[in-house]
Amino acid sequence: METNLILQNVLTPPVLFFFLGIVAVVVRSDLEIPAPLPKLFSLYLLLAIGFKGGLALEKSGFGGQVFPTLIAAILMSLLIPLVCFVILRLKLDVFNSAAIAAAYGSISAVTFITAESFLESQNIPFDGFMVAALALMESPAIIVGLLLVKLGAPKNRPNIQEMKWRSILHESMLNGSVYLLLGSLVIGFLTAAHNPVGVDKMQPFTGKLFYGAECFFLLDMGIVAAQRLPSLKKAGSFLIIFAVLIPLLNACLGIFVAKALLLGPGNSLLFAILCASASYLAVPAAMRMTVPEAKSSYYISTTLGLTFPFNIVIGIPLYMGLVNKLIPSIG
Amino acid sequence: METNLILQNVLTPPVLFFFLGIVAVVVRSDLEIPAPLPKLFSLYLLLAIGFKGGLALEKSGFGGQVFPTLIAAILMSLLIPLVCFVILRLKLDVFNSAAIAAAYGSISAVTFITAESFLESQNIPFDGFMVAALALMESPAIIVGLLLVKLGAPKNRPNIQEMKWRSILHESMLNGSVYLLLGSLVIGFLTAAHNPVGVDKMQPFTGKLFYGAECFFLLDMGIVAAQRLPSLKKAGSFLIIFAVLIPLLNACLGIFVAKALLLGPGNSLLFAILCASASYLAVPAAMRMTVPEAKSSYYISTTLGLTFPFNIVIGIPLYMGLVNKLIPSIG
Amino acid sequence: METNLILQNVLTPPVLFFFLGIVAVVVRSDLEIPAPLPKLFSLYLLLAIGFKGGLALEKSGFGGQVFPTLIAAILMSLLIPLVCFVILRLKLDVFNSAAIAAAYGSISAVTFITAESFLESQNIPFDGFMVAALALMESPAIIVGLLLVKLGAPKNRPNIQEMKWRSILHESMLNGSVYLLLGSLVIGFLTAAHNPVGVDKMQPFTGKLFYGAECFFLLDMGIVAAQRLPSLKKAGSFLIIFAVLIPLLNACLGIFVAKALLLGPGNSLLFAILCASASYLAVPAAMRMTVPEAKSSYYISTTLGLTFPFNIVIGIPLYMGLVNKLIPSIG
Amino acid sequence: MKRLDLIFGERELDAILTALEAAEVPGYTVLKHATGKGPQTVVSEDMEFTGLGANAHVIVFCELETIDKVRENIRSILSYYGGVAYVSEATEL
Amino acid sequence: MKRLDLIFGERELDAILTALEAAEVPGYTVLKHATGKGPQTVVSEDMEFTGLGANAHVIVFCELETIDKVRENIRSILSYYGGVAYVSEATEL
Amino acid sequence: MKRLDLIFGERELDAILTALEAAEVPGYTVLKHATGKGPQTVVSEDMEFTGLGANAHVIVFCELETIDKVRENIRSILSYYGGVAYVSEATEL
Ligand SMILES: Nc1ncnc2c1ncn2[C@@H]1O[C@H](COP(=O)(O)O)[C@@H](O)[C@H]1O
Ligand SMILES: Nc1ncnc2c1ncn2[C@@H]1O[C@H](COP(=O)(O)O)[C@@H](O)[C@H]1O
Ligand SMILES: Nc1ncnc2c1ncn2[C@@H]1O[C@H](COP(=O)(O)O)[C@@H](O)[C@H]1O
Ligand code: NA
Ligand code: NA
Ligand code: NA
Repeated sequence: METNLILQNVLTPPVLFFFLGIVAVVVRSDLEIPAPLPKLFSLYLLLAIGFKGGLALEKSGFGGQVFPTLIAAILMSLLIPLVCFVILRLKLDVFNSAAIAAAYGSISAVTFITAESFLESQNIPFDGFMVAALALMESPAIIVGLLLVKLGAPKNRPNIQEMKWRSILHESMLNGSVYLLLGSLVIGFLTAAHNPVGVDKMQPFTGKLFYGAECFFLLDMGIVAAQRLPSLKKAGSFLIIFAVLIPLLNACLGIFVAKALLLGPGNSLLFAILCASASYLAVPAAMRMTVPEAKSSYYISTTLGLTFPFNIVIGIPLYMGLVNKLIPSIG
Repeated sequence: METNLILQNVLTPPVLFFFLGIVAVVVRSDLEIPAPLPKLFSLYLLLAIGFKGGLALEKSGFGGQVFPTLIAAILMSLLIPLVCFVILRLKLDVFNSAAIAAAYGSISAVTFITAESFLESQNIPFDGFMVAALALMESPAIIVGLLLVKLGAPKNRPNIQEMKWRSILHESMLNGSVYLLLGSLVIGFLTAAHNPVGVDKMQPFTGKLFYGAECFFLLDMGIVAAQRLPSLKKAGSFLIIFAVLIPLLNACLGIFVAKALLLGPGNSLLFAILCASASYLAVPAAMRMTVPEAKSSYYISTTLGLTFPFNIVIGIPLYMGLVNKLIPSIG
Repeated sequence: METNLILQNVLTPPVLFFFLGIVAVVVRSDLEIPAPLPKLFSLYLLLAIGFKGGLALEKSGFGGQVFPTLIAAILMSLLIPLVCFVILRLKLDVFNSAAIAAAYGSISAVTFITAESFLESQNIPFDGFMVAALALMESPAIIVGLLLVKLGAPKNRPNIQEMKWRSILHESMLNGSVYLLLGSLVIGFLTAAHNPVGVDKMQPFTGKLFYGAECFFLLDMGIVAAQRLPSLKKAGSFLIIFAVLIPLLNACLGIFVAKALLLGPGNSLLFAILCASASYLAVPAAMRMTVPEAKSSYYISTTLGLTFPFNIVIGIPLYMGLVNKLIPSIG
Repeated sequence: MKRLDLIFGERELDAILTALEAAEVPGYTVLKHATGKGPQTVVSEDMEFTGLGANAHVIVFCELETIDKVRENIRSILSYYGGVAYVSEATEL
Repeated sequence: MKRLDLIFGERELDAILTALEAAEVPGYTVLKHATGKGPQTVVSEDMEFTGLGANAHVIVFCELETIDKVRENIRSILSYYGGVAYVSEATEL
Repeated sequence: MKRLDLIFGERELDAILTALEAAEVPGYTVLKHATGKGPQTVVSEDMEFTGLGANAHVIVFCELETIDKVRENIRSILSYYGGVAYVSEATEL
């Protein structure tokens, strides 16, 4: 049955365009989406995700499962980097372990929306407030990662970048993509509450256009992910295995928690995906500034070159299969 | 009541995204919209404004209030720079005074569309032909500004850029953004007259998408405006006061004229906004070429850093309040 | 009657925006659409054309006229460069003749979609499978061109770029724009077959938005085409005449073949346009790499500076007139 | 051979290139979208969008004589509009 | 006059420019979106989108004394974050 | 130390970088989207969109020996496809 789900997932436009990007690199086509066009799409997607999430959150309110789910999400994004750090320390130094752990504790918005598209194509309902969980899970893992460095790093780190609380909070909360997502969420919420006309008028931009823009962006992500593969080889087999097994582990953790929260199948998949996915937007930017000792090729190649494609192609339907087994559909 | 209007204005998506951009700079988030993406949005907005204006103009024809309004618009864009010049000469030299005066005589298309969005969210009707007024008000102020330089400048200006009529007309009429707006207006007009199918097929692009693109662009405008603020301080308190009081004065002038023209409340607000807003697209480009003696930081910081945010956030509802007091609603 | 069609064609938004771009250059407006924005639109158009073509192909299947038409398309793209080569050799060397011949054997996707828009505005039906013909006609001409160089070039070509079959096939089939068009076609086909929800969700992006994006892109094409004109003069009168007469000749060939294939008027026009148009995206990239001896200004100026505008403005309605005379409407 | 580096506002690009071509330089390279700060102005990225334009960086490899021919013309443009020009040594590879 | 060429990650741009301004350079020019390879890192175009940022190339024409003032500060930033800095001769046009 | 400036069509970038890496340069920087004019061709901005590609400007700081190793290979590429290469003096900051 999972194979069937995998096939159904692979035959949706977003995943097909993702493949088209990967194949372009493999067959050495000169197809490229020049900078800053990918930035345009990532800004657009963050703005649209946030806005739509804000609308949904205003509708749902903070009652019912909403509040517990958000708390659980934050706890997961504190717990996961700790687990990852312990595993990574088996082979890597403090800096690299902390940076990679932070990436896996944080989330990937594109993986999340691909999971949403998958649920829609399967006619499985889910709630818009899960976007709030997404937004809340971006930062805590960065803070945990930086704390791990602060505690574990050798005493003689050059003091040029003495890590102050201020700069840690700044890098984790005010990173461009975190800020845009959160800001759009708040705007969506306020608009839904005070300006229903505005909601309708945003709909063609943030709603209708979304799916196509997602496909376009995944085409680029396919290219970028495939370009990362060579440097993955250099990273060594430990990280390669890590990048495939850890999302599985984290997804299972996520599904377990989702079950405890009594989430429906749709929300459970999204929760699992938040746990399983790793950040390649917000976290690298923060780590580059605060932990330059960590090799950027490590945390970029694992998250973007392996975990991201794995989740998009196999992970989503696989976790759905798991959810279907463990969580009874309400309908 | 104006406070109420201000609040209603602030809680619309365009203004909220504008704030999001300002706050990004204030809290030092690294959110940025890299070049040339802002250019994409400004080109799109000009094209869409022009096209929609052309459609509306074809429907309304040039009868009724249309022709007098357009004439009044041109006269205002000749008068306002003269008024501004006299005030500015109190403190500044001829070059800077003329350049700033030209900017305030000309208009800001983004302020205009934000006012339109405000009217829509208030369910106040307005006419599409006002876009023609917008288009016609861009150039005359530039010509006035350049004439003021020609007349007032010391005789020993280096002759490398001896200002010829040809180049004055060229810079004022064929500036990229003026040209695109006017051209799209003509195309909209011709399409409405000869190709109704084309009108429908353009609608998703120029119509539906507009509001969202406006929000995205205002996010960037917020960032840019806030980045201008520091250099405003250098410009001195005279220019800061000028940049807030002059739009008020010009708006009052505009409302006065609108009343004389018997325009309805919606059109009156738009007329006021055309008078009150200042150009940061067409005019700087023209001044840079023809009056390099003027400090670009002066005319950019006042128009973009202060007058623009003031109009967007406070000006629009404030002028609406004035209009409501002075001009009886027809409905 | 053709004059009437020409006028009707000229008064559609895409052609009007194309003119706006041309005029911008002529009057020396500083309107420009900075890189990489044109690339964004060309990527979008290729993706959307391919996707829509794939949907249509899945609906039509490969029966009826589809298969013969596709075979005929490929044959035409093998034949046309041979004809062109013979003519060009009268005045030019092997390298330049082969490169230009390849460009004219291949196709211009933007000319094709402008023809589609023209048919829609005339309410003349056509089939989506013609996009497959478009996709199949891009590569063969490149191969013919490179073969002509291989056979006709002097023996002492520097071996730095000894042309191997692999690289010829690579340049002709895996060129970015060919690859994206073909890939999107396949994705459209697969989506239509397996994921009808995906088809609907793509519609706002690939369908609704298309016409407006086409207009925006044609605005840029107008600018680029007009900028090419000066270097056309340098290319000499032989190439100027060639660039206008050859599309006419090829269109006639195409209509003749379309008649033999019993295509309806709409499909016949598209077939004619595929024959008449010349490539300025895929072919120059391939020629630059494999035949650097050919002057790029020759094959860019003729295709982009003359043949493209000619087809867009006059060619499409002219060929339609011919089609109307030669091919009886079914309806 | 000499290497000439010119940095100035993009809007003066046409004037500068015309001056270079008049002096018959063998070639030149243009890098746009440069930002920067000079004695007169600060050019930031948002200038591009306001229509003021960012800076252009033009590199010319040529003989000293060509530089002599171009000097006066370029200087007068740069002194009016702002911008800098520097010459250094270079040898062909 | 000297010409100073600095190449480093875009994220350090603010720190570098602050150091330059502290040394009162007469001006500088910034070219962003540079990619490259050094002893420590490979910077490709997709870095820009991941938020890591590409490289910046900063050019400064100034006197030797200014370079001396700026040297230590710049060196410590570059040795920590990576990047290169080279000085060459230049004469005003 | 030497500074090597290479300017050529973007489409040859891979070939040039391969040549540089074969000569084991310590690093290099690439600035794309350059336009320009040379003895053979004019490269304008619209070239990027036609697929011809604009120019790339590659800067390499390295020792003279490395330059000697790279010379022949680079020259043959540039003489076939067009482009220029110049060497000048540079000192590490
Ligand atoms: N000393 C300098 N070193 C490098 N670039 C400079 C220098 N002075 C000025 N520039 C560049 O030249 C541009 C114009 O400067 P200005 O002459 O102040 O208008 C600035 O924006 C900088 O990009
Ligand atoms: N020898 C070199 N020549 C030119 N650019 C270099 C050189 N070494 C490093 N770079 C540039 O400096 C950046 C930072 O290098 P790194 O010190 O390895 O982090 C690289 O990405 C290159 O763009
Ligand atoms: N003398 C020169 N100075 C600076 N750049 C040059 C020079 N000659 C050629 N170039 C650059 O090298 C590119 C290729 O030139 P070409 O050899 O004519 O194909 C041109 O587009 C210019 O960007
Ligand atoms: Na995670
Ligand atoms: Na005004
Ligand atoms: Na053809």
